[in-house]
Amino acid sequence: MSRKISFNCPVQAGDEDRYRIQMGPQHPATHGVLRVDLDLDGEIIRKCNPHVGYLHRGFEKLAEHRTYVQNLVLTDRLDYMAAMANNVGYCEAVEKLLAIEVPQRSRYLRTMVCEMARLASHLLWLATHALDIGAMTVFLYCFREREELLEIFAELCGSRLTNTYTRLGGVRQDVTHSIMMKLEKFVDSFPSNLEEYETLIDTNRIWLKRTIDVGTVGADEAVGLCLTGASLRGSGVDYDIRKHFPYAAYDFMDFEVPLGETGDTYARYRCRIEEMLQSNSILRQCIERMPPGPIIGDDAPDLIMPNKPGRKVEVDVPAQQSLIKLVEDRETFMEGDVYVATEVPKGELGFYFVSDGNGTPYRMHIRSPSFLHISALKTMAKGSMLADLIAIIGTLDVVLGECDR
Amino acid sequence: MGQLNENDLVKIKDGVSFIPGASALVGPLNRIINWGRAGSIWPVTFGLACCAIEMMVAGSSTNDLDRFGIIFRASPRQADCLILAGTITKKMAPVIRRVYDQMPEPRYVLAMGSCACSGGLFDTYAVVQGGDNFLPVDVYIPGCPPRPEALIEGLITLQKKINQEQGRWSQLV
Amino acid sequence: MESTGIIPRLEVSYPDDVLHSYQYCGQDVVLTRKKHILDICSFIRDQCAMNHLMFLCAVDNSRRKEAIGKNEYERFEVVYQFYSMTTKHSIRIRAQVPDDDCSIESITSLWPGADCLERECFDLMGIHFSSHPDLRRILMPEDWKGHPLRKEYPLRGIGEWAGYETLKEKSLELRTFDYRSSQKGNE
Amino acid sequence: MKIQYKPKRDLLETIIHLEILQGLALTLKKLFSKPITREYPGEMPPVYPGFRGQHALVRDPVSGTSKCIACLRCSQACPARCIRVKYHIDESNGSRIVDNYEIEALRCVYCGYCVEVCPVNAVTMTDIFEYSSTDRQSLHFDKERLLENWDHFTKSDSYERQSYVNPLWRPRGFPKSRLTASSRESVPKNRKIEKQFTGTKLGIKKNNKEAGGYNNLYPTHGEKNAH
Repeated sequence: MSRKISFNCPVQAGDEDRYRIQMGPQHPATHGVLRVDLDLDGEIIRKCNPHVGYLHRGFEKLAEHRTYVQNLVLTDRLDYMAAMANNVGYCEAVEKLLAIEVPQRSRYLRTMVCEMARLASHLLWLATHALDIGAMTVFLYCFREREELLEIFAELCGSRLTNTYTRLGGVRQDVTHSIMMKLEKFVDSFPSNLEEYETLIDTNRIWLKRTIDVGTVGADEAVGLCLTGASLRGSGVDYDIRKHFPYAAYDFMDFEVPLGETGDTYARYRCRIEEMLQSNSILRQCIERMPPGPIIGDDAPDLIMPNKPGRKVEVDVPAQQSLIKLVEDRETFMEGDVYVATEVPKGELGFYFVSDGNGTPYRMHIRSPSFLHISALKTMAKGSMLADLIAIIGTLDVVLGECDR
Repeated sequence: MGQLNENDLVKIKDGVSFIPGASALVGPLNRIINWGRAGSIWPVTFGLACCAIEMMVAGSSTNDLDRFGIIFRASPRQADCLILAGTITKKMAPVIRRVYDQMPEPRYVLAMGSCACSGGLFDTYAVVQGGDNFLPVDVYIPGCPPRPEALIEGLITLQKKINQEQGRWSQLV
Repeated sequence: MESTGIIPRLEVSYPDDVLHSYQYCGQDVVLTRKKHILDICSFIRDQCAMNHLMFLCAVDNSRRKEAIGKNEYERFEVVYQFYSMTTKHSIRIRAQVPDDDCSIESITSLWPGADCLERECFDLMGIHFSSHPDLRRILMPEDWKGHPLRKEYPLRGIGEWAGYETLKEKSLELRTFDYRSSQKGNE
Repeated sequence: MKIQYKPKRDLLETIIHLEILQGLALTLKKLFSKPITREYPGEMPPVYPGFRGQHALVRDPVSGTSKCIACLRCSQACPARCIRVKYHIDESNGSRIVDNYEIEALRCVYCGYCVEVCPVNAVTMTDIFEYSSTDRQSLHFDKERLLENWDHFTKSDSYERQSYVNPLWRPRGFPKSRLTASSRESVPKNRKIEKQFTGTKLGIKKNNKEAGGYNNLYPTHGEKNAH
C-alpha cells in the first residue's frame, strides 16, 4: 500500500470509512500472542496482516546445542495442547534418522497417547472457538472432559501438560490397569458427552449464522496455501498423514478420515467433531488390541547421549566402581537428512533433520502446521467482516507456541 | 446507641470487626482495604504460552477461581493482577510492560512457571531470562507448567502478601 | 516417500541444474543449482502432479562435514519438499545458494503458502527471495541485528536488541521507586 | 468419509426455537447433577506416584545425609542445565564426597531426566507442588534444603516408603547384575508386580461392569494414593 497510514485514524482524508486497527497481542480471542494488523473499510476487512514471532523462543537454534534426547523436552513446548503428539512425532523422526527399532507394544501405546492428545487438543479448540463465538457453556463442558484426559496423563507420566512420555526407541513407562480402566470409562462416556456439545451448538442458529459461509476456502486454494489437518480436510481434500505415511500403529487401526465439502468454518467444525469420534474409536481399538511385550527397545539410546562422535560419557568413581562405571560409546551417528511428518491435531507436523554424525542435530527444522495456517489467514480473512475474523482464527486452530517455535 | 463494648463487635478477621445493627466495620484501614483487595484479585486474561492453558483450567469449572473472588478481565484497565503465564520473549517484553503500565495501582505480578520466572529451558537469544528483569514480580510459582492448584496456591500466597501490606492505599489518596 | 521416475525426468529436462541425486532412508533428494529453481518447481508441480509443498527451509552448510571442500555445495541451501497427494510420491530439492549472492527466486507465485516460509528463511538465515511480494522479518523484531540460525551466530545472541535495552532502562526507574521519596518530591 | 453437512430444520422447529430450548434443557438438567468443582485448599487433587513435583535428595537413614555419589549424570542429562554438583575426592579411598548439590527450581522444567538417570536413586521428585514463594532465592535449592524437602515429604501422608521412586519404570542402562541390593532399596522386594496390561486377555470392553474387579486383583498405587 503506497499511501501513508497512521494508526487508528482514517487512511485518507475524506475517506472516513477506511481504518487501520491493531488486534492483539493481548487480546482474549487471538489464542495467545498473535497480532493482526487490519485495514478496514467500515466493517469489511480489506487487508489483513498477521504478525507473529511474539513467542519465538529459538527452538531450532537451541536444538543444535542439545542432544537428541534433550531435544525431546523441547517438543513438549511446541504445541502445548497436544504435547504427546509432538513427542511421538519427534521420536518417529529421530528413530528414522538413527535407525532405532520400536517394539510393538510401545507403538500401540504411542498411538493411544497420540489420540488422547488429539482429543485433548480438539476439546480445547472447541472450548475456545465456542467461547470466542459466544457460547460459554461449551467451554465449561469441554474442560470437564479434557480434565479427565489430563489426569490420565498425569498418572501415566507424572505431568499433565508437558509429558515427555516417549523415549527414543519406546516409551517411558507402561500403562497400569487403573489407567486403562479410567481410559475405558472415558472412552465409553465420550460419545454421549459429544452429543451434549452438539445439542448446544450443532444446530444453534447463532452458531450456524456465525460459521456457515465464513472463511470459505476452496480445495485447490487450500492446497496452495499449504493448509493441513482438519483445516484442509474441511475443503474436501483427502490428506491425512496417518493414512498416507502410517506411523506408530496406525497401520493396524480401522478409522476413517472425515471430509467436508464446502470448506467453510462449519465444515471444519464438523470435521473436527467427527475426528473426535474416530479418535475415540481408535482409543477403543488400542485398549482392546494392546499387545504384550517390552515397552522400549534394547538398542534405545541412554538418556545421556554423547554430543560428539566417539566421545565417551564416562563416570568412574573408584569406591563404587562396580556400580557406577558406565561407558556410552555409541557408534558415530548417520550422516544425512531426513524428513518425517506426523499428523498432530493441528495438521502436519514434520521434523527435518540434518545430521552431521554428531549427537546433536546439525539442523532441525520444524514444519509446524500453525505457522502455515497463520499465513493463510491473510487470504482467508480478506473481504470478510471484522467479527468473522475471530471465527476464522478459531477455525484455523492455531497455537502460537508451535507457530513461532 | 450507647457505649460500644469490645464484646458487642462481631469479629470478621484478625483486627477487623463488624458492629451489629450499624452496618459498619471497625478496624485499622489497612486491614479493611487489604481484606478487600485480597478478596477480589482481578487478573488480566493474558496468556503467553503453555502455562496459559493451565491458567484456563484453573478458571474453568474443575477449579473455579471465582470462589476466591478472582475474575479474569480482558482489559488491563480493569485489572489489578498480571499473571505472566508462559515464556517472555524479547519481542513480547515491551508489550507486557505496556499492559502492566495500563493497569491501575495497586497492581501485582505473578510469574507462573519456569519460563516466566527465569527463562527456563530457553536460554537463547530471543528469550528474556526472567520476568523480574523488567517487572516487579510478587510471587514466583515454580513448575513447568504448574498444576492449576499450584496457581491457586500462588494466588493464596499473593493474598497473604497483600494482607501484610502497610499503607499502600495512602499512595492513591 | 518414493519418487519413481521423477529424478530421471528432472535430469533430462534440466541437465545443467541438477548436480546430483541420492536416496537416504527411502527419501529421494536432488541437489540443484539455484538458477532455474522456479522452473524446476513449476515442472514438479505441473508435470509431476506434486501439489503439496511440505516444507521449505534453509540450511547453513558452513560447518557441515559432507559439504566442506566439495565444489557442488555452497554456503547455504534452500530445501524444498514436495509431495503428491494423488500419486503419493515425494521429492526433496536442495538448491544451493552461494554466500556472495545470497538470493534465490521466490516460489510464492506457485504456492501462496510459501510466503511465510520464505519470510522465515529471510529472517533467520538471511536468504533474499527475489520477487517475493512482501519480504520482511517475520519472527524477530524489524530492527533485530543478525540472522540467528546462521552457524556463526551464538546461542545467546550478539549484543542486546535495542527495544529490550530501552525497556530495561525504563524498568530501572521502577526499581528505585520508593513511595516516601516520591511524596517528598511532590511537596 | 464425507460428513453430513447442513442440518435440516423444519418450519415448526424454527418457529418454536427447538434447538435453543434443547440447549437450555441440557443446562437445566446439569443444574441438578453433581458439581465437579474441587474445593482446592480443602480438597486435594489426586496425585499419582511418579508425579514430577518438588525435588528432594533422599536422606540415607544410615548415614543421615544424601546418598549422592557425585557421578554428575543428572547434571549431564538435564536439558535446562539447572543442576550443579560440587564435590571433592576423598584421598583415603578415592570416593567422591558431595559438598553441595544445587537445583535451581525456577529454571527446572520438571522433565524427570535427573531422577531417571540416577544410579543410586539419590535424587527424586516428590508429589508436592505447593511451594510458591515471594522470594526468588528461596526457590534455589541447595543440599540442605533438598534434604529438608525429603523430610517434609516423608512426613506427608502420601508418602509410602516403598515407592518413593515411581515403581512403574525401571532405570535404563543398568544391567541388573551391577546393582547392589542396598542401592535399589527403594524398589521394595515384596511389592506385588502388576501383570502387564494386554487388551485381548482382559476383554475390557465386553464386560465392563465385571471389570471393576481388576483393582482388587491388582492393587495399584494410583488408587491408594488418590486423596
